[in-house]
Amino acid sequence: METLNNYLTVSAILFAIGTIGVLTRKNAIVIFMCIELMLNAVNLTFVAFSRYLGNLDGQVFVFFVMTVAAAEAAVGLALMIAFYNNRESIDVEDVNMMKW
Amino acid sequence: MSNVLSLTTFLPILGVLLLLFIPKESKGVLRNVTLAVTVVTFLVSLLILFGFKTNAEFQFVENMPWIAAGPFVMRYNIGIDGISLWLVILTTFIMPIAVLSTFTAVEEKVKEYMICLLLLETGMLGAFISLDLFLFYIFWEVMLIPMYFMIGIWGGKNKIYAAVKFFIYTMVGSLLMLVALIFLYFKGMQAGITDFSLLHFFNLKLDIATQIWLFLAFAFAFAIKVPMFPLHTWLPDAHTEAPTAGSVILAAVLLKMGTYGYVRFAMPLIPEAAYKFAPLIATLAVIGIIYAALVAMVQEDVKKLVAYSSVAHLGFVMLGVFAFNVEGITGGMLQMLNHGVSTGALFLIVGFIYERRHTRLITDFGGLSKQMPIFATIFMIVTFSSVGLPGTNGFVGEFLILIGAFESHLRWWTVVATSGVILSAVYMLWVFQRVMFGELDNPKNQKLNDLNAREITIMVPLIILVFVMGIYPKPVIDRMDPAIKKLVSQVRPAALNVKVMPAAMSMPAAEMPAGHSGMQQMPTDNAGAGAQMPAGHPGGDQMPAGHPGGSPAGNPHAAPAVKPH
Amino acid sequence: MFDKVWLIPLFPLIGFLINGFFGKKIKNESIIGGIGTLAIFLSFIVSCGILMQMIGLPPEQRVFEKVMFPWIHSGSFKADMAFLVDPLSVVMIMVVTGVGSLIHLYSIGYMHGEEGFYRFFAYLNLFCMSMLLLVLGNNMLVMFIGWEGVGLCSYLLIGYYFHKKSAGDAAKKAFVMNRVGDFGFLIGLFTLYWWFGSNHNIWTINFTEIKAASHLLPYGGVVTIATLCFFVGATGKSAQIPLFTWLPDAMEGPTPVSALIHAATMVTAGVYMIGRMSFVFAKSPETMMVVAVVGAATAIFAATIGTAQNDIKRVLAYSTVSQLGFMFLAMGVGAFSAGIFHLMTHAFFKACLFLGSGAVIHSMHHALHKIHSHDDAQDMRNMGGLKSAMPITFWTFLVSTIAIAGIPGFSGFFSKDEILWQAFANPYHGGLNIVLWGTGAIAACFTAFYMFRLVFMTFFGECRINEKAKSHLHESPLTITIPLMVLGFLAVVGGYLGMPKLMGMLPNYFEHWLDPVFEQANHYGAKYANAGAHHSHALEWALMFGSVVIALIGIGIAFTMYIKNNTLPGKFVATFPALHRAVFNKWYIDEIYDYVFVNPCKAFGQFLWKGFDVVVIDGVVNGVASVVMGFSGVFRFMQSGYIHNYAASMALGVVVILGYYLFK
Amino acid sequence: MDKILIPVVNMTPILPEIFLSVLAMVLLLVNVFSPSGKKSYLAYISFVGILATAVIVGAGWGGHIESFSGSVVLDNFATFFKMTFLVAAGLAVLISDQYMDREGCNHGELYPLILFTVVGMMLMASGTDLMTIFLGLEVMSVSLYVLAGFNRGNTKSNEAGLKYFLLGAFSTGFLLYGMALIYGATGTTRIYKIAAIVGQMTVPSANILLLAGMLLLLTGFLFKVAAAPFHMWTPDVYEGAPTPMTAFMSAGPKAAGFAAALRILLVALPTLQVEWSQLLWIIAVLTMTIGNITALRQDNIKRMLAYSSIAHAGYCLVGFAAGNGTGTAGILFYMLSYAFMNIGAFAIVILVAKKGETNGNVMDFAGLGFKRPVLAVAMTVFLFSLAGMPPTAGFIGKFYLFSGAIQKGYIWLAIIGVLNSAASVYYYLRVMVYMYMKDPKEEFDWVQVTTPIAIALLIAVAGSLIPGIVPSFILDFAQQAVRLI
Repeated sequence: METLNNYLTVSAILFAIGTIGVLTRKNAIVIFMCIELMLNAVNLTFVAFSRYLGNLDGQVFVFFVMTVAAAEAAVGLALMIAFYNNRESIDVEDVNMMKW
Repeated sequence: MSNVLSLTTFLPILGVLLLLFIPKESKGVLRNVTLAVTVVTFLVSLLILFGFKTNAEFQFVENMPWIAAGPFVMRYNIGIDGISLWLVILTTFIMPIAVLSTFTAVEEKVKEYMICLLLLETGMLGAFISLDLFLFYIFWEVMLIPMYFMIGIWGGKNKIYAAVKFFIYTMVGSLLMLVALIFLYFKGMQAGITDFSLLHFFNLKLDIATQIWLFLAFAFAFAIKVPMFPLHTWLPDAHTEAPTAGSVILAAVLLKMGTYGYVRFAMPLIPEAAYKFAPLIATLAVIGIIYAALVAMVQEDVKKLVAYSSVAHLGFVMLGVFAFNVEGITGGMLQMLNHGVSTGALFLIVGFIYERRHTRLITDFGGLSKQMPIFATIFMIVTFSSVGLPGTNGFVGEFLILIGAFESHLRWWTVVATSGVILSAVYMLWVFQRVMFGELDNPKNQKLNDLNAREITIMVPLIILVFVMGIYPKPVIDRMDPAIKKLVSQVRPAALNVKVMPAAMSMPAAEMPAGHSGMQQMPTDNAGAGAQMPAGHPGGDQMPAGHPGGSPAGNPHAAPAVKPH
Repeated sequence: MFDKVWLIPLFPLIGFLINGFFGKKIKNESIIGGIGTLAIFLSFIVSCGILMQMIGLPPEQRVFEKVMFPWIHSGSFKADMAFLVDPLSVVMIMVVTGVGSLIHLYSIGYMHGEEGFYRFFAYLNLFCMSMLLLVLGNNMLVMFIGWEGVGLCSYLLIGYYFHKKSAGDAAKKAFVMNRVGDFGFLIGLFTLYWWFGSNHNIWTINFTEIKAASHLLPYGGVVTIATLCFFVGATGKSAQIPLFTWLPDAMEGPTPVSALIHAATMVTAGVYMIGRMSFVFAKSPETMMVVAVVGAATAIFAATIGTAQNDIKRVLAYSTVSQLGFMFLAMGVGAFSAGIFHLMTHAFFKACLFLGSGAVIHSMHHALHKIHSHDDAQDMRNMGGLKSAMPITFWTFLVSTIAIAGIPGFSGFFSKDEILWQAFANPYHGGLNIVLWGTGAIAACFTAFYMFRLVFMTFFGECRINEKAKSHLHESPLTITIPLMVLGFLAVVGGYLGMPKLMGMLPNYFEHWLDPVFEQANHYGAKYANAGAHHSHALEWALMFGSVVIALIGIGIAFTMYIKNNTLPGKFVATFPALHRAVFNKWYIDEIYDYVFVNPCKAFGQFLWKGFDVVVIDGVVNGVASVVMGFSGVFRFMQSGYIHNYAASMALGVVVILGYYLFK
Repeated sequence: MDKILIPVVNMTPILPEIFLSVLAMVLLLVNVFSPSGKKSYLAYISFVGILATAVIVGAGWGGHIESFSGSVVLDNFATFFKMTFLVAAGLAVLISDQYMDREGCNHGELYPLILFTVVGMMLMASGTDLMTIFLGLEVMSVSLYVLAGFNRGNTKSNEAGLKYFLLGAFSTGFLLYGMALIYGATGTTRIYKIAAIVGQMTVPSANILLLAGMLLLLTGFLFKVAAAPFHMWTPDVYEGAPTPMTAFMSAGPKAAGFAAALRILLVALPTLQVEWSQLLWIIAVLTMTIGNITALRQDNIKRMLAYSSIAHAGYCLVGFAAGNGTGTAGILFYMLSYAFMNIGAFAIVILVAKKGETNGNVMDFAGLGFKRPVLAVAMTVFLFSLAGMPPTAGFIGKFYLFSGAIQKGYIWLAIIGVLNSAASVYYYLRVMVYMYMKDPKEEFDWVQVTTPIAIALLIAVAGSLIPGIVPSFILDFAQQAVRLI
């Protein structure tokens, strides 16, 4: 139980760091990387639980998460490029044409 | 014959389909077809009138499955009794008149206008004939849509404000009613009621706390529609902006939905709470009578004046209805019809001069009697009908309301309300004087034409009704009487349960007429009769059964016990 | 014959319908006038038939009810369209149809050439119908139809010259004031109905049934409330304090209207109503006192105003108010038959006076018109010396004036004297009686004064318009003079029907005739403390003599001031300017009413509309909308467009939710 | 060594997904190898494909087949939602062609992407394993990110795509974390197993892991359905995305979010109902109120409809909070009718707008009522249905949603709900005010109704009206669907 808690704590901290990163960073790519950090924090949780519970479901899940993250990265970068093409910036402060 | 009620209700929809195939340029055809449709609808509705049997049962009942899903069972359950019969007839009667009044008033978008009128008719008729609470609600809401468009599209200067106000005001009330309806349904479900049929809910006994909440919701919705003080402010706006036909229908029929709602739903479904709230409702009604009269008195716009007079008239209706006795409710029902006839006529009259002069400011007129004698005569008759002169329809209703309310527990309210009779004379005669009497000094008024044949044709049926219902209202009263007696027998035992019992007990025995020896147990008997009454039980008979030795007429008044002191 | 009673209101109704619908097309004045007059005359004939039949019956069989059709039946409430024929209603229908026929006839001549001639006759017929319904109704509601119906006709006829603003105002004022009275009537009706129904299970508004059950009524209490309410109704219709101000204004109507409606018939409806319900009124000493006091007060009050008016019709109007006061005094002291008797004699002489004044005005108008003068044809200051130009008018007018002044031998004397005697000797009011008598006597003095003032100013002395006009003054046509003569005749002889017992020459036919109607009430009256107090014949003679002397004094003053020394009025005015101004301006009652009721009402209406309706109620409604819209603005700007803010909102949401559930 | 057990795999439950995926891939290839130019035929093929899928889905009605060792299930609940997705997709496909042509971005990838989105949504609806649901969600989301930013040359579209992507991925983090915690608390990701394990817990709400997991999971779905305070992406994304995609997004993914959330909460975590009910109560009130009130002041009609769509999520949450048969059936019914009415409304917006998404303000509708009466009547029907006026589907839907709350005893929730819908009437009426009660500024001569969009409008009107008048058959389906959870 000790060990599990440690893992969970680490992953929670990672998740929090990711979250705070999303909230504070301005570069869209960095924000996306923070999101990846969050996902990886979750992955750590899954693996820890999987190990602790002794079943492999969690680890399988992790594979899927990684795959999906890759797909998201592809799409996300494409969107950022398109945005950059038009606005020559990927600063999220510039993503504010639509409001109110 | 068996589904003549459906036929009446949906004929206008068929008319709409017909109109869709007529090109919008041929205005004459559009108008005449619409007129024909409404006239045919009226004629068909006469079949209902002639086929109506004078008893308390619902007749022409059609009951078909409609929605059955989850906890809810809604049925296409329609039928009429003496209470709704006349409102149906009033609706079908007013419609051709309203249509005819638009022949020259509406020149633009005729097709759409006619479609709105016909849709409105179906909505109104549907609401009056529904015996299924859900179906009623559907029609109740559906009515709003064409009316909204009529005000908004063909209205006056401030039409959008008025239309939106009308719509949202009404919507707020009716949505709360919807919550109440659903709540009621679930209460009914616990008691073994399996569908939305009104008749089943009559037997539902609810505890008083529940009733109070339900009543508040219902009363709010209906009070907005009536409209009762202080929820009336949408009405003057809506009336002022609406085109003539819209005002006529709004006044003649739509407002009746509110009062009808009280009579048909709020009171019999939740009688104890209704009785408990009667003083409040009566207070608002009486304030409405006086208040609206005072405000009407100082209006500058004729139409607005008539609109406020509507508020006052419907205050009378509410007072009568909440008297909880046969006279009061009969008076209320009659006054609904009367108000439909006379206020409808007033709006038509305002429409006539508006069409000629494009103004409704009282100060723009004066001395029209000289130029328009026929108009003057008709206006005068309608004015006096609205004032409630004996011999015209307005009197019968008003009188029964007042006498009914006076002998109920609303005595002091009645005294105040009766003074409204004075005020109504003040504002109606004053406006009549300012418009019709005096010098014909405005040059624009000097060339006005008197009413033409079409306009006279519009007014004649109304004028005839003014007198017929004033001089010989018996056929109308007779047909609604059993239904009202049944209603009273439904609500009165409840009223007794609330607080009137002690008064009955304290009555000195010596003063009781011999025929009332069985009076002490009468309230309970009565309650039993009310509770066990199956749907469609021949209503005329149950009262005597409740208290043998009652008054000869077998009416609920027979017991002094129910007259609170 | 009794069961033909429905014909009586029917004929005028037919006349109304014919003239109303087709009058405009007929155009021919004699046909229109003929139809109108014939209609009411036929009613008169039927009435005569009924009278004859009734005379032939023993007194206890002189009640007959005829139900035409059920009118309003609902719950326990029942009102039929039904007629009651009894001695009282027969007196009334005789007066209404009789005087009515004469006035119709008169109108043919008087209204000649008026625009809307047909309209006038239609209204007049309609009025007669309503009035007949009023007096024939067997229940309060039919009476009420007539009650309001006559109000309507009064409205229509006062507003006959609708292009004149003053006419419109007067018409409206009359109707509204009547409505105030109707309010009282209705409440009275409700109270009585409810009391009988809830206490005795007698749900009725039928006069006969109420009479039969009237012994159940208590003395005072609820009866006082009900009767006071009814009396409010009566003050409205019969122009008593405080609702009398409409009647002088009602003189805006054509003169025949004033004669028929505002003198002979309609305004007496209140008196009739009290008579009809005497058995209820008699049970409330308080109400009787109020009726008597109001009657006496009105009698003297209106009489004072009458002394200072210059408009010939207005003088007569105030005189009518004053005479109605006498009738109410009679009712209030329990002298029901005397009151009804005065009603009848008053109908004769006052109709005659009005018609006579109409003839004068007609003639004056004609003359002034000829010389293109815009002087007021109704102002007595323009008249004078008409005696020679209009002899028939003068003589009939003089006879009627003597009658109203209460000179023995003329009808007014008998009826007024009876009232004054009863005021003195009635069992109801104890010590108040002497005051009532005194007030009545002084009012009689005033009456004699202003009536003779009128006669002197109009018919005697020099003509005060120029000579040219004088040559155009002439006697009226026969249609006008015949009614004058008939009424003048009746003004003399009508009184002999009710000669006081005291004089012993003729039996008091009138009182005996009405005995069956009022015996119930008199029976109740006899229960009062002062009943049976014995007054000597000598006292009665003395009082009678006194009242004659008082009348003569009034005439004497008038003679001194307006014939002998006609500078006196001017001096009087100069000496008491404030008093004269007050009296001339009718004690400022209209102004007070405007100030106390009308203007506050309008102002309050304005306030409710502009202040309450628009600002408060709609303010709340629109305020809710504005608040919601305001929130809309706020919520909108939370939507900043920045991803950071959006993400923060999500994160915050998560934190709050987790925080709440995990640490609660 | 144990034998490796290869589970018996029944492909039937995912037959529609397979069919659509194959179709999408084929279309991609066709697109690549076909000459550039007009790609309308792809729209037609997709539409036919969607119809065919509908037949396949429909054929599965009434069955109950679990497959992939309980990872996916074919039941009425899934079928009903799949039908809803197909309706949304079908309508979206029909209204896309004309718009994309006008905006000059009629790239062939659009239709395969829509189909992939549908596949993702279907997996969400039929998934009974957190993993399947996650995968479905991601397939859907990733495709949607692209669709939102589909108009590459348009800055607003770019922005919409980017915002949606970043925030969507962010919310996925929470969702996943929630799944991880639930997995940790129960040791499984199969929701039936979770149900069994949680059912044995004496006080499940005392299990912090489970509770936190559920809440985090829920926030993920609340993001997808655009519930406050996770709704803020909605107006911007809806405004910026190509209009047909906005229409699609407002109907399909929202329904999918509800499908997955309903299945997880009702099947796996019914014992925690007290907690999630309470939470959803508050969220529903917030969502309705914020959505409606903010919409009052919007001039851009897409943005207005976006706020309205937030409000509608709130109404559905009312039924969700009730969590009883009536309320949940209400959600099913409502999402289906919402697909009709909302996409219909967007179709009109497409028609009235001009190139470059101009002319998209409420004021630009002035006079439409009499210049183009048929379109205006259709719009009126949609708006009244959105406003919940009888006799439209929107009314029946709301009726059931609020009934659910009342049945559950949440009367105040229902009252707040109806007051909200009364307020919402204002902004729907506002459009009608401009359409009918203001004088036209323009002739609307650019408005051309092509066949696909006409068909879409016809279907949408029918779908908004008929269930309002005779709702029984659809309600029956919805009832059966929720009964078999």
